[in-house]
Amino acid sequence: MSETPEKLDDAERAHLKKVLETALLVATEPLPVATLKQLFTVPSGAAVLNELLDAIAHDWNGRGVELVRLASGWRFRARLEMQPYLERLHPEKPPRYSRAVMETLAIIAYKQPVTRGEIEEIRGVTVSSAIIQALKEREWIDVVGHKEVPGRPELLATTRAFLDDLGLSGLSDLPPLAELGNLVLPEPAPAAPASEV
Amino acid sequence: MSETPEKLDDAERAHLKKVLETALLVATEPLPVATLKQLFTVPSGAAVLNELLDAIAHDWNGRGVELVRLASGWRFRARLEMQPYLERLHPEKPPRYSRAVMETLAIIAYKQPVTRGEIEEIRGVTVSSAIIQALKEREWIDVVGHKEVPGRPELLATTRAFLDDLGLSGLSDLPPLAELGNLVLPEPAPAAPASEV
Amino acid sequence: MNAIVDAGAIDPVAHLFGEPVTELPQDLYIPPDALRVLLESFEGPLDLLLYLIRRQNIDILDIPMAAVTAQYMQYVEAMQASRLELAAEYLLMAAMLIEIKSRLLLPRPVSSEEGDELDPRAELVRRLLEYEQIKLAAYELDRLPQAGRDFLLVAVLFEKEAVVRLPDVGPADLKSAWLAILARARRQQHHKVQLEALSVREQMSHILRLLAGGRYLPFQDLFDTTRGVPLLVVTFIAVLELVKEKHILVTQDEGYVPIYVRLAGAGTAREGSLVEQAA
Repeated sequence: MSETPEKLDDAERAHLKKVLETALLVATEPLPVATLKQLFTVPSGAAVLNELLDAIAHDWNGRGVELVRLASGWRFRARLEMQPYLERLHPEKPPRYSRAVMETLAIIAYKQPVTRGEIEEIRGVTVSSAIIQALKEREWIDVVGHKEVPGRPELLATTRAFLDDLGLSGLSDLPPLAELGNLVLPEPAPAAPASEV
Repeated sequence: MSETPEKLDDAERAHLKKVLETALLVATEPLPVATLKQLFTVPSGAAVLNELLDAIAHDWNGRGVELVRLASGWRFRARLEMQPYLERLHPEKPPRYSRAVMETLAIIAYKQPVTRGEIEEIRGVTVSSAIIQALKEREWIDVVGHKEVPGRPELLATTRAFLDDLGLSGLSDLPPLAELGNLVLPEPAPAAPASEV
Repeated sequence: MNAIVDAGAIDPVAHLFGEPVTELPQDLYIPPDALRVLLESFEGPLDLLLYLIRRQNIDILDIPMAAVTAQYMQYVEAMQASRLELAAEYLLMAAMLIEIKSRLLLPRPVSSEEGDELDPRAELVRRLLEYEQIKLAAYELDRLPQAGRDFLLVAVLFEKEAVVRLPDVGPADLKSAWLAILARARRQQHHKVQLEALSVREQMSHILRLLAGGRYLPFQDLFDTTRGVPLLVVTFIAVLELVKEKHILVTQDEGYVPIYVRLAGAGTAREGSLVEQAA
């Protein structure tokens, strides 16, 4: 509070901004103004520093990194729009659906419209609600009706988004089942009753 | 090598520079050009990228942070002159290695690959395990093989991290060894059985 | 020499490190108090020997063995009094110095085939020079700016967790999932997994979607006439299949009036859980 922004000449301003910017670029956590004050032996008021920080943030407009004021202080961070590029440098191993999810999805894809009971009958194990929920949230399956049997179970089918995400123009683009039939041998091990996502 | 810098228009250049700069600012280690290429789906030649990186480095002239080319790639770092300010935020003194550590490191750097026995021969004293361990933990040296002599001692060499941390782009950037002097025998016989460096 | 990290305190002796020792006073006398500090700062017998030679401004190629050995022994004795554990390597050097000196006193043997005389000091000189070279190199290395000590690295945040990655699935994954089901089904013979034309199933889902919400649709509205005869046939089969599975009702009040199609449950007790009409 000892100085006002007007007191700084251009060279002083430039110097303070340079030091502040550098400190924020090398910081591994947000820096509150109280900490940033310690950079300088000649004390600057919080108002002066905040004004300079706003100016630095403004300097970074249009660049891939932005200076933001968080609850715990100021920090530089990459803009969200840079994410697709940056992710290419660190390709994370994409998560995989469990076998239970994949089999459920395959049954819905090939046998639609199908009820949960029918899926269970084919898989030989119960299908957890979490699996159906996950596929619904992904918008890959939805309810296209109800089967007119006791309980009126949901009839599940795949969606257009499912086809789009898998790069298919229609269900007929799926690997044909008729050809698949001859490729398999009975599984040796009993099926695990796993039903988690 | 597929493109020449001239082919890029101003908007393309600005975009590529923005993405490159962002990737380097958020990187936690030096990024080689081969890695930076992966930022873009449209491939750019190494020559183009290097030219853009030089341009980015130039853009940062006069600021508190600089873009440098190290052994394992490009990276942003604070300029040396910023250190007095930054140290005020982190008053704890970073460790300074003892002469014993530095001499051991120098022997490994200049004579690599080298065994601990060979280091001891040059220094004339036993080299403590703690010194070797400290350098390994700093990831400045590692074991690159074993010498085929009794005991198969470890062959030690410096790492890329060592070069990076010292701001060097290669071993040839190390300060040159002082002239060893003319290893002639003191008085009459000229042919010394001395090993040369 | 056991310390990995220097305390950082700068005492005068530390200036030895890498700096020309010849700048020190020429006299040989070192006060005993200073000697203790001095010994702490030596990296070993080579270091001490090098110091003695440089300090006396002796040409390293012409070491007066008697004088140097005598001085060296003085230091070693002082060291033994205070830091015995350090002394072994120094004593070894002392032995070497005395050996060299004694060999110099003896008649010189002809040692190599060419008849060259080897000076016993040659190996010592080589080691001293090599050590001095490394000592200087270590000093130069230490003067290089070090990451973390002399400069800091830029570390801008990249909030990767902002976007949740969903698993990627391809047609091949569906295929292998289906193969797994099939393999199990073969083992459990009571399951009959039928192979049917997919396009019929697709149309069945499509028709159910069109009828979702309990709408009545004219029969002909189920058919997309723009996509060829095969699709019309498949759609018709799908309608028959849906009727057979009691999913839909197809009604016609009398002959030659429009046929209407609706969901089997529609119009009776419909819950609100039916999906809305989606495009």
